[in-house]
Amino acid sequence: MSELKKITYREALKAGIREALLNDDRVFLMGEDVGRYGGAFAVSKSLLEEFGEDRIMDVPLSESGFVGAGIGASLAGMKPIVEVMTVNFGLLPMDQIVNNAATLLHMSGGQLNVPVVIRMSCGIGKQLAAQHSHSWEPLFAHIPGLVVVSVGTHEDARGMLHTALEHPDPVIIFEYTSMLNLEAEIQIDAGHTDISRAKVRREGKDISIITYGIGVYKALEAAKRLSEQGIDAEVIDLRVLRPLDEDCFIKSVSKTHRALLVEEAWASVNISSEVSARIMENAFYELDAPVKRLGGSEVPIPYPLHLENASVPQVEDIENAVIKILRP
Amino acid sequence: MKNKNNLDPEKAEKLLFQMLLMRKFEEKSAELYTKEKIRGFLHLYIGEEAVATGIIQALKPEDYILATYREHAHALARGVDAGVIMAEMYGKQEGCSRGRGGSMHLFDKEKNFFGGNAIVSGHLPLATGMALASKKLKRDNITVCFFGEGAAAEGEFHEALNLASLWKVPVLFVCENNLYAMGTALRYTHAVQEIEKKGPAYGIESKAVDGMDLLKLMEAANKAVEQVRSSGEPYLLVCNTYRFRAHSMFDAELYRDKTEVEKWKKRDPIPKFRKYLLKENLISEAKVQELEKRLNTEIQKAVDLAEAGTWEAKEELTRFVYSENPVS
Amino acid sequence: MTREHIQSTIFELLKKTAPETDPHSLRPDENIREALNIDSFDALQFLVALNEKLGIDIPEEDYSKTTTLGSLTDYLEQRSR
Amino acid sequence: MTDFLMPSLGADMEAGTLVQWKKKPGDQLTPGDIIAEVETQKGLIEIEIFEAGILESYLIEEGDKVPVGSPMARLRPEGSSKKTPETHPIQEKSQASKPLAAISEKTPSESSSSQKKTSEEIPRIKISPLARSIAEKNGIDLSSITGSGEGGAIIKADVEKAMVAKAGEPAGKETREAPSTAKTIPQESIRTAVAAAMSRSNREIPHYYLEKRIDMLAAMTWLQEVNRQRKISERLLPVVLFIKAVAKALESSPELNGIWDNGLQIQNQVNIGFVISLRAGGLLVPAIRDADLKSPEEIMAVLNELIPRARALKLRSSELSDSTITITSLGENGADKVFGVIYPPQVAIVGFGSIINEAVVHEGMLAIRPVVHVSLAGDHRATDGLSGSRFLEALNNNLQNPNAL
Repeated sequence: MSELKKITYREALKAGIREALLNDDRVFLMGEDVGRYGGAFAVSKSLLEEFGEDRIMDVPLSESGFVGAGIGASLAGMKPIVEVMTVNFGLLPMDQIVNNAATLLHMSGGQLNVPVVIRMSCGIGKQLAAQHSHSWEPLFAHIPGLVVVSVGTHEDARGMLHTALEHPDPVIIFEYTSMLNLEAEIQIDAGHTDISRAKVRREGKDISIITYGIGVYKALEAAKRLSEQGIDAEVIDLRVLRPLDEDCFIKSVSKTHRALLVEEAWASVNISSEVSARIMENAFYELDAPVKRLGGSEVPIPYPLHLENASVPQVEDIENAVIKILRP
Repeated sequence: MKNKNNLDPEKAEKLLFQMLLMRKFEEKSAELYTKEKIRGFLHLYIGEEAVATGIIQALKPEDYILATYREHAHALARGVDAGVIMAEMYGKQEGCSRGRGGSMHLFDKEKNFFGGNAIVSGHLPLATGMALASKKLKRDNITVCFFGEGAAAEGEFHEALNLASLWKVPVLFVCENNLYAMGTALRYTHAVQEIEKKGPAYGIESKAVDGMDLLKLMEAANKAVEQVRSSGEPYLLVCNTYRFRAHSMFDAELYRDKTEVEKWKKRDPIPKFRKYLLKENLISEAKVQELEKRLNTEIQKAVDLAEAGTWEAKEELTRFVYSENPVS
Repeated sequence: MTREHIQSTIFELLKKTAPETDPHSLRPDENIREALNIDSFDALQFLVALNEKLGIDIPEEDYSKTTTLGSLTDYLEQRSR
Repeated sequence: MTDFLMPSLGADMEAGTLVQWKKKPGDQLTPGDIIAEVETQKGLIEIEIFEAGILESYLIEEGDKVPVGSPMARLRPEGSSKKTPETHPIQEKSQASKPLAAISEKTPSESSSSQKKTSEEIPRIKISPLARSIAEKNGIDLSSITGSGEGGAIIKADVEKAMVAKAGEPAGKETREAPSTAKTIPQESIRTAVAAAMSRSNREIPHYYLEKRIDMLAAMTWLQEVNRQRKISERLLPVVLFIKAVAKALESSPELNGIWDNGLQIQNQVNIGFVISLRAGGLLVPAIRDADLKSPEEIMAVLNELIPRARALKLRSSELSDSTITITSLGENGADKVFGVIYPPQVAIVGFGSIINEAVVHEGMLAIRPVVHVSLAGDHRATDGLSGSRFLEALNNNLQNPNAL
């Protein structure tokens, strides 16, 4: 049994970046306010002092420009970590991400791979209102050529970046603003994250709760409460949203015969829609109840706290949905 | 034995042949398009040949080139084989992008030819990023990025120039100003129509040059390339030119006057250069005729190669969405 | 309306009613329904079709005059005048 | 000689209208010459020629709109005097694609019609896919299970409970077959089906037979009177009166209108199966539904529609399985009497012989009158001779009062 360490999600992310910078000279971090300000959410605080401005580059507010430059730098041999402060500004460089990063390899007949890593913080923050509360993982996961991963745990916050940088193709990493201050214990020697696999976070036999991102801890909490009522839920962290690790959740559903899909993104055409379709295609005859989804309410996220909370699935919602499926 | 324009008979012949090849190759392409051998969009460079020729002759093989969707001539000037380009335009797997790109997406990594970029201005940030990588990796190659004056109205143009200057990276921006963004004249798209005035706003040295005169272009290009290479800083060269043909094959040219086209045709860079060489005794009539003959053989060889080319198997469709040897 | 026309119409409709038989082999005095094995329903349908083709209505009391090829032809020929 | 074709100037260009010829027959053509102006959806475009030669003749006129690839003019290439025209790429293409188009035209109609047939009237049971597959593997009858899942759906746990219950039951109980959904009836299978049904009937059903001679004068007179006033296409056949009279007689003998399934189950609807013999052999027994509620005219209309369809073997499966009693009628020229074999699971069949003239005693006098010999075959497990006798008496009464039918 290895040693456990209590750490915040923010510290875990920072540890991951620091390790990457130490590991490979070609790695550099570029983004708005990543240097002198210390990162919009203080994730990269003090890294400028440690690594210098060649490795920690503050960039102007020009998302198309610096994301495109990151793609160009990766084409020419560097290993950039490009930070888009939040996914809310992620539409500005969308052309660069879709038409260049995701497309060049196929369009050039396999000649040009794009090993860029783009980090974006994502999801509902704390009363940031409609323009700063987006959950756009599905938008990016729609695009072939991208690898899209979601950091749902502290372990992955620290272990995912390394594997992402080793990947020869563009990787988009979604981190969650609202989890930054959350503390958890992780194993000190926990290794790097396999970003081609989903992860069973809790084993169970009665139902599979399939989720990612903020949903992971919520689902684990719900599973804990359900176990007190005699319901044994399995919790799956999808972790990689494209390409989906289908085997993992199909195996789980084949065992539990029931599935509840949970995420914060708007319910129509989200990741759960895809997961649900794959369950129908591959595990239909294993189902003992209809697949159910809990997604974000389809509204621009409002400012007041009670309405903000009401717009995404909460632990109680997950708990109630499971009970309804198992005890109709 | 070089003359005052630094031309010797060998180089003179090479350049003349290159421009004749560009012209003839595209005329053949137009014909093949009407016969449905080439499909999709086909944008011809006819009239602008001096620009690609003049700029690319100044480069070293290790320099990076990024061009637009009107890039057949650039690929030819870079030494990509005419047959391989023609095969690409046919969609055959013998093409430089396995036939997956077509006319607008010619790529040849070995020749450091990075497309064939068809989102107007989308490749400017890439160029800045590639130059950034050269700087970080302490390579002495430079990046040359061709684009039209239409691109200069895009935000990415301004972002890329600002970043390039801010970061002091070795990139030569070459604006091929042919006066029309598709069918909209410069005067309707730019408040300041001298594109070269936009460089200094970002602290970038800029110059305009007659894009119909190969000698003037070579002089300007040699100077600009030399400056970028020695200073490691960006440079903007605006080449004022004109396309004799329509924007693409399917264009009724409602937006410009025939007399205007005829006026520009009088400045055709190819006869002008030929006349000059003959006058300077850098080439003989007999040699010119021999070149014309070689030209026809070359074009025929290109068409034969494309005709004899093969289609990529349908089973290969999904190859190269992701790299084939991902690091585990 | 000629006798030939009437007969060819009869043959045509009989062939339709009893496709596997050869109405031309009928003798003039042979009972049509017995020879071609036509039941009462088909017999009625046959008369309905004759009515439609030739425009001749056959009252039920005249059914007995239509039992053989000869009597049926005679009857229709007479009625068509 | 080569053809100059309407050029393709863009993937979205399908056709062009020739506005003006810019060259005349006999003109020398050099590459780059404008041969014509063509109007497209993007405007007027000058059409360039790519080969040298002489314009031989026009193939289309100014104002003509032709698809891309259509010949516009004939050219004589430079240097050559005669040349076979090149094969037209567009023509090749359209020929090559033809078989494909033919296939795709055919498939949808076929599949939609077969879908329609199979989806007909299958009762839906709400059940999870997992529960269904477990039930199928273990031979569990779903109709006996009450679901405890969402909306009463049967789930795995319910099937497992049923499996435990089944394990406790004595073995050998046969589950009832699902109703057949056969639609087009293959000719050869009809004989087999008749053979099977009749053998089963003979094996399982203890038949009893009754016979009654019925005076048909009143009925025939009434029929003649009615038919005299009608166009030939609206006339009634005697069998219509038989059907209606049987249907009406069942009011007082409902026990003959039923099915035997571990006991007699009297049916509320009177659906009379009517035996239709096929010319090629075999017979079909489609049902005339609610015959007791239909007038003779309506019954005749049903027959007019049903018989041709039966002969064409185009009956719906429900029409073949709905009957509650059967009538077989030989018409005028057949045997005098017919004794039927009951069509299981029904419990009775009524046979009408030919209508013949017989000497009968009428009002104390010997008279020649049309009569019909009617037989009743009954299932002795379900009814006995007394019911049958009462039924034949009622049938007689009905046929004596045709007006009331």
